[in-house]
Amino acid sequence: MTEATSTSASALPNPISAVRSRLATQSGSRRALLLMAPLIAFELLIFVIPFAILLRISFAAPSSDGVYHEGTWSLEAYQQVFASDLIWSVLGYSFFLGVVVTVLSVAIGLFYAYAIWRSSGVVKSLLLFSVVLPLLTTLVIRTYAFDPLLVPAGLVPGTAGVVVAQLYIVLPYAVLAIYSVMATTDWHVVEAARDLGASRPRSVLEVVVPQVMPGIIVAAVVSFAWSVGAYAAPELLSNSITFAIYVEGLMLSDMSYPTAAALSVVMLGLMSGCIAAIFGVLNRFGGDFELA
Amino acid sequence: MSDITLQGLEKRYGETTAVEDVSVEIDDGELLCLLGPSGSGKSTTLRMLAGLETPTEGAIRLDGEDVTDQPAYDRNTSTVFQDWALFPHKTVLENVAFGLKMRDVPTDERRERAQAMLERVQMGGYGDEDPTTLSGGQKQRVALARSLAVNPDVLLLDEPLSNLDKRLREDMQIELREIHDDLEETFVHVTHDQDEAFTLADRIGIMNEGELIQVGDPDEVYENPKNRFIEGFLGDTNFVDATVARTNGEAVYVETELGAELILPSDGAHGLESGDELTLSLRPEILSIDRGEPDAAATATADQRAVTDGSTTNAVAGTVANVIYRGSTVRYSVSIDGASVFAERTDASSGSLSAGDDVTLEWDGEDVLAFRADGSRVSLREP
Amino acid sequence: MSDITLQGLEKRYGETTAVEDVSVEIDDGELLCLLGPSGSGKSTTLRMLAGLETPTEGAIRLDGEDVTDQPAYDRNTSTVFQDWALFPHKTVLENVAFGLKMRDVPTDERRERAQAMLERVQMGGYGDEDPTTLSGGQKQRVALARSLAVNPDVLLLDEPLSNLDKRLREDMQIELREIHDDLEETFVHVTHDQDEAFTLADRIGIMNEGELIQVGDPDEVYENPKNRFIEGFLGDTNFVDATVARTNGEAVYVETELGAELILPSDGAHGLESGDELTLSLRPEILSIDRGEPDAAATATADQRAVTDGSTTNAVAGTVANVIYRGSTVRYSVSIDGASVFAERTDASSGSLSAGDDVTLEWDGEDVLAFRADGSRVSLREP
Amino acid sequence: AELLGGGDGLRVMVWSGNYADRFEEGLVSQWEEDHDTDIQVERGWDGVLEQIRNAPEDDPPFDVTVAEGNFYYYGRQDDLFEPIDRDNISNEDEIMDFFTEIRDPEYGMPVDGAPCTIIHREDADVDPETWADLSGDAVANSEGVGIDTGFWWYPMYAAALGMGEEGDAEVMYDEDNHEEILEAVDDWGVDEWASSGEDIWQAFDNETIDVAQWYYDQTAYDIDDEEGLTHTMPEQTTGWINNWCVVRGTDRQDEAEEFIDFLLDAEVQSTWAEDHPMMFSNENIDYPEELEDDLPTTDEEARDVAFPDWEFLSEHDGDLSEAFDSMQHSS
Amino acid sequence: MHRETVETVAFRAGYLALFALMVVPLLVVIATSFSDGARIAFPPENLSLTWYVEFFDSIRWLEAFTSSIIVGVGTAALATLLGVLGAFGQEFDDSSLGSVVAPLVLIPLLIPPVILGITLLMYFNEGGLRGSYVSIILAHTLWATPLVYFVMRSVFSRFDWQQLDAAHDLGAGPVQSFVHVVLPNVKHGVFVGALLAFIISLQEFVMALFLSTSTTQTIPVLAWTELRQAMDPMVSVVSTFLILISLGALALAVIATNLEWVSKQLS
Ligand SMILES: Nc1ncnc2c1ncn2[C@@H]1O[C@H](COP(=O)(O)OP(=O)(O)OP(=O)(O)O)[C@@H](O)[C@H]1O
Ligand SMILES: Nc1ncnc2c1ncn2[C@@H]1O[C@H](COP(=O)(O)OP(=O)(O)OP(=O)(O)O)[C@@H](O)[C@H]1O
Ligand SMILES: [Mg+2]
Ligand SMILES: [Mg+2]
Repeated sequence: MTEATSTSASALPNPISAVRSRLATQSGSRRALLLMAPLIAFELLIFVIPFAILLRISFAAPSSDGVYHEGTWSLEAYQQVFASDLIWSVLGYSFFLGVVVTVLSVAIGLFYAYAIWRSSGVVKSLLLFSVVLPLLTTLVIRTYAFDPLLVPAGLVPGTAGVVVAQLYIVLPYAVLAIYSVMATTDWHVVEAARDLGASRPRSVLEVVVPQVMPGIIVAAVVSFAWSVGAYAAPELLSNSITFAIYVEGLMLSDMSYPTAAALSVVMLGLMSGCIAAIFGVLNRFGGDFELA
Repeated sequence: MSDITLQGLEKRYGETTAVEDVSVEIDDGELLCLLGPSGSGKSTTLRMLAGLETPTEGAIRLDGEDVTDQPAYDRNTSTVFQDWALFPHKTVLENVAFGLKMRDVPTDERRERAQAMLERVQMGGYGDEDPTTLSGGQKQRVALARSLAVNPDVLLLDEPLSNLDKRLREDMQIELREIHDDLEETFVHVTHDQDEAFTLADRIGIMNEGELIQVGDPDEVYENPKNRFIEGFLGDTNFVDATVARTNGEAVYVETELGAELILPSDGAHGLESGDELTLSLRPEILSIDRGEPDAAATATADQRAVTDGSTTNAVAGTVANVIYRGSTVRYSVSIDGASVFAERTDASSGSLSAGDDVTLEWDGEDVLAFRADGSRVSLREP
Repeated sequence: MSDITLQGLEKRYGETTAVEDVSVEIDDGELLCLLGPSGSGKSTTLRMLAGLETPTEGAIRLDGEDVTDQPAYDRNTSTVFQDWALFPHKTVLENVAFGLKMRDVPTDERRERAQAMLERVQMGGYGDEDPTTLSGGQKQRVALARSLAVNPDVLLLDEPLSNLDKRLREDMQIELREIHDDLEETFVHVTHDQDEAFTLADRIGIMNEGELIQVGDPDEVYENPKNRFIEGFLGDTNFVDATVARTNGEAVYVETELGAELILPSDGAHGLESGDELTLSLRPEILSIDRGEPDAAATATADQRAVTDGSTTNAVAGTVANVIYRGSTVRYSVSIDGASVFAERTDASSGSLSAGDDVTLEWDGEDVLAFRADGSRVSLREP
Repeated sequence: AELLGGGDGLRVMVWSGNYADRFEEGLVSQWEEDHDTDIQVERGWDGVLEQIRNAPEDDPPFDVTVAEGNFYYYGRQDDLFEPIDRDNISNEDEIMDFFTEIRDPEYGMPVDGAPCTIIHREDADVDPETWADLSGDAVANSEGVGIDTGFWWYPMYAAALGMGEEGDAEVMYDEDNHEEILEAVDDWGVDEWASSGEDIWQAFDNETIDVAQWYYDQTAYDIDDEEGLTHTMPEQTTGWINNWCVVRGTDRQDEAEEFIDFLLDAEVQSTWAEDHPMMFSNENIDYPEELEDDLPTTDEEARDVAFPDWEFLSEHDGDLSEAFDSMQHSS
Repeated sequence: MHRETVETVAFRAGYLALFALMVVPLLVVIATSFSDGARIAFPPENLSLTWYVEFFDSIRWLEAFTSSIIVGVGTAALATLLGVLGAFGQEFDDSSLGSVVAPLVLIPLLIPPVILGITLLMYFNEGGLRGSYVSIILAHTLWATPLVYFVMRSVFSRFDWQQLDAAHDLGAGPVQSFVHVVLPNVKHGVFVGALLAFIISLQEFVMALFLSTSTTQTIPVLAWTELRQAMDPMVSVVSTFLILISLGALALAVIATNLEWVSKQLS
């Protein structure tokens, strides 16, 4: 009904004006759906369906020759996963790494983000720059850069080296996640706390930390997820086997797809549990936090 | 409660001087308003008082004790911020109890005291609310309660009412004043709203460009402004440019854009010479407006009048350009020889003038204030 | 320019009804102000006029044509938004030319027309500026020019002045009025500031809780408010609870918390019965305040007075509780038998009353408005 | 530029890294001197079979592929290679018998490989001569041992050789011995579980190890770059040998076979060896002088190298691999 | 007073140390690129440009460079398109769709890349996409989209929606107002989002390791396989180039935005 009265609309090529009038007459959520459709389609095609397939393969019977027996149903892969002491020890180590790196990266990230927040001018730019710059170099190479650094520092490659290297990988993300929330918080609130008698560290703890809890949660979850799944740093800097290294071996050397899939499924389950726990615990110390 | 002395207080940020040489003594239990336009250094002064900024120069004494270098958290002042700065992640009660928590008051006691303070500001039922969900006026009350809960020596308020709408702001002004009278604390209240300052203050300190220009009672600063800036800032007025024609012991005669020569009664020349540029302030409320041409007597040259009857009345003829009905008052904009002057009548006394009517404006020369070109006041009579 | 008819306009968001059954006719070239407190549905009404919201019910006609379902971009109305919504990435000139660009006006012509419109609002020299660097008043002018550039049938203004400071706001009110008179366009202007509405409007429409309660000339709504809400909203007043004692053909006699029985002249009972609850509105400007006890004559019971001299004057004795110096006026808060009433005097007429002084308040019963318990006005005289 | 030219050259998959570099220098240059066509070298590692498997059956990603024992076995299981037309392989007669005995060349011709060697620090006072020496006191007292974990079966065979009475790897083929062999590896005191040559050099650099099991082709010419390191080739050793295969579905079978035949040529191999110190299959090979002592030049000498037999190993692959992972992970 | 000083000193020392920790490894990488030895050594014994010369002779590195750019640009384009549209759509959403979309978009970022790599490898194998750039781009988009999406969400939340009203009001239809008003206003956000997507793609190597073939391998994949063979300074050279390119892009972005600003100031 709008077309007739609109001179500019009729001048548009047909498909555009069709979309135009569609958009104009849609209710908010129809319009939203139209705009979000590509994104949703992408996530379905490239994320949801592949994971359904992964799940399906984890229930296929392993085969010693090919990758798996198509069309079979079996719990053998899960039995293998649950029966293997090695796998549990590998998972244990991965989670240990994840927890250590997460704790360090959140603590350091919080401190560094606060330093950036409080500084100004050139110092602020330099500090921010120092966070962004490592993101711009290749992770693999950054990790290697630690070898010549760690050894003279007396840190022979090993778990400590892996922790440092992995920290270097996730820290920039943690800092940015926390800083982006911190940057929107109101400095006056900190002043108010000091005005009411909170010392400087106390005011940060009482007022800044709870407010940036959404950022801390993101930092923690990202650090944790990526460290638990660490591949490059442990592979390069230690003898220890992590989940990622092990599953890669299952896939590419042993070619046992069902076991790899089952292990991945188990891993995802464990990780979801941990991430839920992170949300739960950290949310107690902060305000409301929504994913969206 | 405490008395406060500021001595030669100065704050520079790089090139800009935010506050310059501010000295004032504030008495125990007094409510001082710092009034000034945006950027005049009010907040900076208050923040130095709170310990949130360190003065570049000068000293601050609370009850005689030099606290210039004490950080905010060691100083027993308490600030209510413009945007209230409530802790968004704490409940209302936790907000109010925060200062006590920092003073290591045991949990039970601090809950009790915070609750009592909430009751005091009529927010007793809101203790468990999330402060972000409150309305402006409620936030304001919580912020006040939070600051008062620590029993500060001095309460500092940085435009806490400026984010409220007019009606609420006026109510809160009265309420604040009542709380002050009740507590007998020393309050320093910053505002850029002259009505607010008049409503609240025991004394008003007027700031401009970092300087504290005048401190005094509300009527003193209104009736005896120290310079042209204050006269313009404290209320609506008509500024009229004038040139001194001549002076004698009894009056200063000036030429203005309003046509007729005007008379400013005085008890001496006060350093004025013929040819000096002045600015006169004619407040709308001193102007009486009446239909019709002025009397011949009134339009006679000021000189003649002064000689004939010693009158200090001035009168000019004009035309009503615009009538604005404002509820309780009516404002007339009057054209006089191309210049425009406005006068106000309360509704009650209003005849029914309308645009185009010829009118006479009359006023007593005694009520006119005069300022020199540099803005300073000419005192036409010895104090 | 166009005339507008709103017919039973209604807008619901889920549970809340933002606008309820609004009907009004706006004449060609008229300047209508929609006045109301926050949340009363002013913006929603305006946005439906602009086509930015679709009414849940009712119809909008522009020049007789039903445009209820036309989207904003097909409707030749133009809006000035509260925070102006200038496009920050375009220059001032590009902002003003935007509407013309959307109408496919050729580049040269639209630059010319935009420039002309900028000159019209005295911003001719700012065409190449970045709008974000302008002051509030300048932004306001640019937003106005942008809306006017498309030659709208109706200009809609949603509190465009509320973000300006007081001084500037008043100047812009005058300017807006001048532009309106000059263009002879239809303007619908939304505000919550009664002074602004009075200054600007041909007619004022007062909204509350989604309803359009009264539409009328400024003095009409001020002097003949349709209900208690409007009386309270349009200016400061003292509301006094009253109970009808008795009525006769010439007056209504009421008991109030102010002690003495008061008299409300009337030409009939108008449905009032003894025992009915009323609220009286005593505007401060109708109250005269004088030192000393009232005359015996005045404090005689209203009945006696009415009988003796037909006087409709009321007088009560009280004590000054508080004096607030407000520059050109002084406001006295007077305690009467525990109740509090305020009266205002302009400075010129002020004696020097101070807190504690005994005073008499006097007023003419004719000036008092009365409202029923449900808020509706009691008309004490046949219209 | 020929690599980018794409399209018309024979596509040959080789081991990525160092191997490929030397392949290009030592072999491809020879081919190009003799032939008009280019060789398009593809580099791959553990995904080689994957790539063939995932390609359409008639459109393989390359025409010829290198396949070490493990890949050769699994590739044949999945029918990823074309049988070779032996008539096209003129050099087949010159291949040492041992290499065709251990693996049926029906799908791939044995060409090049390398025995495992022992790298050690010159001044570390270890001087191992045989694999059995890795279990000795000298090594036990040293900083530590480095072994390959990517291809764990080589250290395992080495350990088996060290245990075997006759100095051969027969003990490997009795499942009951596996635990003992694994214990032997564990007893070496492995400190570096390397997945690449670089790991080994790093471990020596960092002084975490004094001795390492590694491959001759990556050691012989490179050891000179490493200060203070040397290597010893045990008399009895294990090692790897590549069989070169024609990839399933290629339409250039003849050309591929010609190329494989080229690889088998004695002269070609002799020249290749100058760039890459590998063990070759042609009995008429002429090694550069410094290699001659270490590498087998006769069928008899070749039999001293115990090449893992995947027909057997594939059945124990899972268990042994897990055992190695456990050992590594708990170290 | 004293306590404040101590606090201040400790605070400064803390963040300066961290600053060093962040920057030093990069300086080490750059320094080692100038050595002439066959293996990475720090400090480098002799300074030379040998490996830079080598780099420009190396077809494989140049190819990897091209691959990385193709994959990075493809990822940035796709993720930006999906993320911007999705976040924009979310603003109109008054149903509960948004509460599903946000987590759905976010979750892939929290899944270890190995699992994603495995899953997609199996998936693409079925679909025959394996070995093309498309497979890597799709995988990287899975990680890049959440970043773009959340950046745009926060940008849109700060966007003054009244501008959209103003545009409609002045006669701009939905498409016109998006192009003329929304997009120019959020272009910095779009740019940041695209840059993040590009960086994520440039960085990511585990999924790429699984999904690439010798013709599509990206810089990190090549670096990974190469480094495991021989740790020669070539990787340092590549890193140095990456750092320089990134710095250049950053400087260009700064100059570009500033030029706009400067030209506005001048006119
Ligand atoms: N941290 C700072 N750095 C630099 N200049 C500052 C800083 N704080 C204030 N200023 C400057 O000092 C001057 C006074 O600022 P101040 O905030 O005290 O004014 P104000 O009177 O409170 O104004 P307003 O009514 O707008 O709050 C201003 O020119 C301001 O720009
Ligand atoms: N998009 C919306 N969704 C839900 N409720 C709305 C929406 N817009 C307005 N409302 C509600 O409708 C009522 C009227 O709002 P409206 O903005 O019209 O008031 P207003 O008179 O303009 O107030 P103000 O002076 O604060 O601008 C309010 O209660 C508001 O909460
Ligand atoms: Mg301030
Ligand atoms: Mg509104």
